[in-house]
Amino acid sequence: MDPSEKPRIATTGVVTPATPGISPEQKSTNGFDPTRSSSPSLSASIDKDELVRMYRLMLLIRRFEETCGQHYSLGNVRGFLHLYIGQEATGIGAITPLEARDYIVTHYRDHGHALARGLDTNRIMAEMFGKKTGLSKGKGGSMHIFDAAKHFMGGHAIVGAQLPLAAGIALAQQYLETDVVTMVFFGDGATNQGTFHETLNLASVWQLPIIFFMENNLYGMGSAVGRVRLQGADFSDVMGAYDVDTVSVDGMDVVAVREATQTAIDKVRAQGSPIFIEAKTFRFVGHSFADPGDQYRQKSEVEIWRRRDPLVTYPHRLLEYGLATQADLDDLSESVDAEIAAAVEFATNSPEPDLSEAFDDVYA
Amino acid sequence: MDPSEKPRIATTGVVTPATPGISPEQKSTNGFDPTRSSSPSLSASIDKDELVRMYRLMLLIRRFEETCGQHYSLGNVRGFLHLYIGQEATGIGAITPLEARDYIVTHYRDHGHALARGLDTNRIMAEMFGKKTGLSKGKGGSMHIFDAAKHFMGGHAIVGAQLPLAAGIALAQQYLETDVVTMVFFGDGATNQGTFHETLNLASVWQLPIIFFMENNLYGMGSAVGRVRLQGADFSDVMGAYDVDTVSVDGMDVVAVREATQTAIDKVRAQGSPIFIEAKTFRFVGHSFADPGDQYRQKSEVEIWRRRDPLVTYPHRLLEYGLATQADLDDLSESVDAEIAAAVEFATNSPEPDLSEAFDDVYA
Amino acid sequence: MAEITIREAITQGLAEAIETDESVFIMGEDIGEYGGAYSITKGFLEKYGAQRIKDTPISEAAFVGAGIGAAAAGLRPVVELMSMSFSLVAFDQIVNMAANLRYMSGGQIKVPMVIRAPTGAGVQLGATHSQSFETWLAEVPGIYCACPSNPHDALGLLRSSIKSDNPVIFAEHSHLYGSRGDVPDDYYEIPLGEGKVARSGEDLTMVSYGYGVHILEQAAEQMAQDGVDAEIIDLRSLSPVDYDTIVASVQKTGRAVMLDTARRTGGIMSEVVSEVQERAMDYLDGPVMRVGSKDVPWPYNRNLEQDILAQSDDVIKAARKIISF
Amino acid sequence: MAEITIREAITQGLAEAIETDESVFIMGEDIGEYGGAYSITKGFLEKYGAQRIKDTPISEAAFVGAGIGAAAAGLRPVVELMSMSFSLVAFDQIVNMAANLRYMSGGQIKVPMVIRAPTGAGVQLGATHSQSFETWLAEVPGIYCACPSNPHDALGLLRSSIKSDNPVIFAEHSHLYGSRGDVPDDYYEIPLGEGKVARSGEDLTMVSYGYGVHILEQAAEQMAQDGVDAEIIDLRSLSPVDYDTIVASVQKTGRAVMLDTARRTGGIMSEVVSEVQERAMDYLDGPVMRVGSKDVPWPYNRNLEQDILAQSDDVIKAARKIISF
Ligand SMILES: Cc1ncc(C[n+]2csc(CCOP(=O)(O)OP(=O)(O)O)c2C)c(N)n1
Ligand SMILES: Cc1ncc(C[n+]2csc(CCOP(=O)(O)OP(=O)(O)O)c2C)c(N)n1
Ligand SMILES: [Mg+2]
Ligand SMILES: [Mg+2]
Repeated sequence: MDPSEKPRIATTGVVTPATPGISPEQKSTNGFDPTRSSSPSLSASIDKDELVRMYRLMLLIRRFEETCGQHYSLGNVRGFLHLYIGQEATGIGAITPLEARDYIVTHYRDHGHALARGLDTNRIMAEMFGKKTGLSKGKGGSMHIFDAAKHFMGGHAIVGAQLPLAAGIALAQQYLETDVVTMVFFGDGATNQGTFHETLNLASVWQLPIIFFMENNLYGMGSAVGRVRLQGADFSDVMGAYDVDTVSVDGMDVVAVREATQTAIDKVRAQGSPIFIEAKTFRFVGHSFADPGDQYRQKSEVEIWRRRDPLVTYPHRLLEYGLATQADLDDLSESVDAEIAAAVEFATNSPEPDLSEAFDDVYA
Repeated sequence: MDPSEKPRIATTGVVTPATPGISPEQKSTNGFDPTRSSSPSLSASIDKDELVRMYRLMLLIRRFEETCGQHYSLGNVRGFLHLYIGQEATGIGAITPLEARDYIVTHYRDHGHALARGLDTNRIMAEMFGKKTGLSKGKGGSMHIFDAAKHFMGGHAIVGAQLPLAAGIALAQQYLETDVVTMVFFGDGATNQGTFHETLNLASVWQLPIIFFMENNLYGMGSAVGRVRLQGADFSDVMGAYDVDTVSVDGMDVVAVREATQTAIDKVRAQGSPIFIEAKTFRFVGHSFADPGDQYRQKSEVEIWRRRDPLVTYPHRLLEYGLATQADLDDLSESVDAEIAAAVEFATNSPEPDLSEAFDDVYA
Repeated sequence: MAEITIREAITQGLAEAIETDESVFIMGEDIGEYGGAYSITKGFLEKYGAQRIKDTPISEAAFVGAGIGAAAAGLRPVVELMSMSFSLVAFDQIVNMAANLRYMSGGQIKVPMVIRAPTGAGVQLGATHSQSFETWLAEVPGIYCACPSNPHDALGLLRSSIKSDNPVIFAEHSHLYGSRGDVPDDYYEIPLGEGKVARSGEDLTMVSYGYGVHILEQAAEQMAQDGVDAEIIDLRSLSPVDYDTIVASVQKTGRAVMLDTARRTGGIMSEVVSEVQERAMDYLDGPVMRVGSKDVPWPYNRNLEQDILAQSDDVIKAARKIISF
Repeated sequence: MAEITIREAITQGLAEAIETDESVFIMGEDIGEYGGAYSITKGFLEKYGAQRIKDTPISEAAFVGAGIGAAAAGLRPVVELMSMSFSLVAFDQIVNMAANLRYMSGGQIKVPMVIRAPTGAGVQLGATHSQSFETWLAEVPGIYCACPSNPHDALGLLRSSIKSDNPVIFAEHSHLYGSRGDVPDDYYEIPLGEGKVARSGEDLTMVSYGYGVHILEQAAEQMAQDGVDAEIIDLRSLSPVDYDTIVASVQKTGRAVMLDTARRTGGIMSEVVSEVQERAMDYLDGPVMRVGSKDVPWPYNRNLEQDILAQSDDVIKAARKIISF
């Protein structure tokens, strides 16, 4: 990349949280200026290819999720299906800066994280279809994606339950004196579970090398965050109780997320102490595929956030800064479609598990 | 009380928490100046008789606890026995300003609270002895003192489990539109349970009329608070996450506790929103009667706190300010001894429950 | 008499309680604005207001505990859990607090609270979301447990549950929400602990509850074609268990199959089998057979899950072991 | 061969594991500076240091969960709970996470973790502190459960538990810590799931575990005076249950009494009775009798508690029902 072509460097991913007394529209954007919608940051610290690759991954997630939705309607995907649509910039920004040796633990809204981590698209899709070739042999399903070899430790369906698990993985790293970072994802709603508090305290008092990554999408199922916490979407004071460093970042801006996370990862790796990252984001669709998502929130609110859709704003920016041409993006879109189509074919053609497999994997 | 005799008025019960970089001795006093040891505050807002009555109650607790210890050694009291010795000023200061209609919920270290609330000394002692005449008919024991008629809702032995119960009682008051205040006691160690966090959030988002009363005695069993939380004994930031008003008070100074609590009660009663009170105190004895209490803390630390023993400093002050004569105190001491002796006699002479009673009170 | 679904019966029972008893209120995750994960309380918030219909944070331990406290202070909370599986995070509050409070206080405290939750496997939710912890909770002294199999019982049991002065676990099998049946217009209750002979027969006693009763009905029909006349007992409550009705039936038939839709091991039928073989041994022509779902975690894959689920074929197979047909 | 207490056997097993396997560490409330509520780990912190001996905050859900995570990441944590009663606040982590992780991940994850805890009633701790939740946990697929009755088994089972690649609940009856017995000097293990005939006899099979075995021994001695020759089976593990050993014994004696020191309802013996009467019905001369503590919460008063506790007299009474002596 020619230095003269360098995009303007985003100074920081840290944004100030919403303050009281803001307008309803501002509130529904969680403190962001909706006019910033077309301008996610870019950065010189990330090379061009990587900036483009990040877009491809975001698109891969978006198309994967849309495809899962279609196959849910067709009855190929069953159970609960929680789509990640709208939050792609957060997952990609958070996960791409991790090293292969780092660990990821997440919740049920996990396909995006799995794809971001580079888990095999075919095998994720096969798991969605409940097939023998799925990552969890068809036993886990959408909410329980695992790839232990890639240090992707699930996919957990009980709100908040993944947090202690992640702390334990981080504890093992401290014990083994590795420099491995553990990143655990959870939602705004999960902060209401006791495990959130207990785990943060553990991580704080034991100084565990862990990143608590909260995807604040303003709703826990149908509950606006303001209805379940007095301070609503403002999480800035939460960490005071634990003395854990806190970073707040625009979750619709993939580069901002990536830079803030990279800084956090470097710090955790070097110092071994925990960091809390809050990404302000939004899911464009319902909580799960069963939820139209329009009962408890206004169309206008969704609209405002959709204006900041990273799948629109980010490629716009890539073009604007000459990091990709429309032809590049078209190619990339085609390759993503091909990858998804292949995954669907793989999943469709994969065998069902043998009935006997139901009795495997209970004990080691 | 002649106004000219008025003691100096304590301006406030609020103290600043320990700051980092203090000396070990200061640290072991949780930020208090040990030279203040002989000077608990007095106050014009509490009349003389009440100031003396508070002393009597403190002495009643101290002697009750000592007596329980003796009868534990004799095998008359069994199970776990958690003595309140050292914390009397906190319990008396907290509970005496409550109205009869207010509710109290507490943990296993509950005899002091029960006596402060005016539960029948005989029946508390009978419960300690497991007798039929005990408040819980001998079924609850030391850790489960209840007197529903006096709105004393236990005595709970699982750390932190009493907090949601108390929130529910407060919720009922809000629902019934009473002005009743619910006060729930817990220790520093209980802050590490998830229920602490979940309940505070509930109380905060629902604006429940509840006082969270933490008796910070610096240890949860054998664990110094500094070993289980990064911020150690400094709880000043804990409430930031919930936007709950916080008051910190010298738990060895009965009048300071009482005034701070009275202010809090008035506020909760008027506004219906929660308040968190932290009293900095110390147990002079082991965690339970089985624990000598000398394995995990220095003799010197206990000594420093013993210099602030409210059972020494407070009567001294009463004398100094002419609120009582030595003869008054002697009388009072005798009357307390008589009350305890009568309680022991009552408990001793009370019948054991009939075996059939084991099957009562399972269902309503 | 109207034909309604179990979902409607529960909705009706809740609405009725709210309308007739000021001390009744409902609390749970997304029961208000969202209308309930299974739409049981749809429209309630608008109709009854936020005092009676309380949305909660995702804090099961705290709001179940708050329900206990509110009950101890004189109200009658009906607490909804989104899934019986989530009761685990509130287990200490239910098992140690709700169940023990009365006893520990020597009878001073009452806990008139209902905890409602959808339960059961069969919709591919996987290991953590398909469990039936009502079978454990029913074993705890101090707790009652109701598991209706049809709209009539759902309404009658819900009325008794809300009126009970004790904590009641009200387990609603998620397969049954759409299940239809007649419900009388006149007020009635079904007492907790009263089972029912759902089909009378001479050759074999079959016992279950909730969705299991429907499986037994299938099995009974099929067996009837083979000339076996099975009696079906619908427990309706898992606590107390109506042993008198079961034992009377077994004395008549001499043979028994007990069905849990939950896992065989740890299901309530382990209790029932143990007790019944002890009480009725002299009348038994063979062992009391216990059928349940297979003893592995719940898989996501549909074939595996269906294979693990207790089915009418398993019941028939068990029946064949103690009776030739 | 040395005579030691169960407490000493457990201490020895833990020390040995720490000394021989770098991946073993111990975690729990007050196990370090305080030396453990039951002094099992006294002196460990000084000897093995804070990395291996980790004091935790009073956060059972978090530190049990952290144990699961550490195990999933390759370590072998031994987590101590101060009381089995406190497992309730960590139930979701144990039942949903530790037990299900392997299955949900299609076999990718191993959870080699031991959760140790004192259990049982009898020392007047009241309703919340006297419970025996190992009987529930043993019913969960994916979990193993050991309950030693003597120092020899305690050491042998602890070794297998720590070496197991699965989560193991290790339940230590608090009455037994001081119980003495011989332990061989040479290394040995006792496999999980292997019961033992603790006393052989011809007339009656009696089954229990942990402290219950001592009660059975009393009962057997007394019955011997009446000419009844009872066989005693010590299950040693509640999961897996060694049904082969039980059934073989019942085939010989034709009569069985099963004893839980926990509450009768909800105890593991409900499972065992159900299963054994089904497998061995043809050999049985009467019902399989189930003895357990009475089905009420645990009271504080000593007389009441003793009356509720299952005792050898209850065992003898049950035996009399199926055999005249
Ligand atoms: C303990 C528990 N309670 C309730 C649920 C049901 N549930 C699943 S996801 C969810 C909302 C979680 O919201 P949040 O943490 O904000 O994550 P998001 O879904 O927004 O990504 C709820 C209530 C559950 N799975 N576990
Ligand atoms: C859930 C749970 N874990 C552990 C215990 C054992 N335990 C009883 S009291 C206690 C210490 C509590 O300390 P703190 O809250 O500071 O209260 P204090 O005893 O100092 O008054 C512990 C660990 C328990 N009763 N419940
Ligand atoms: Mg959310
Ligand atoms: Mg303390």
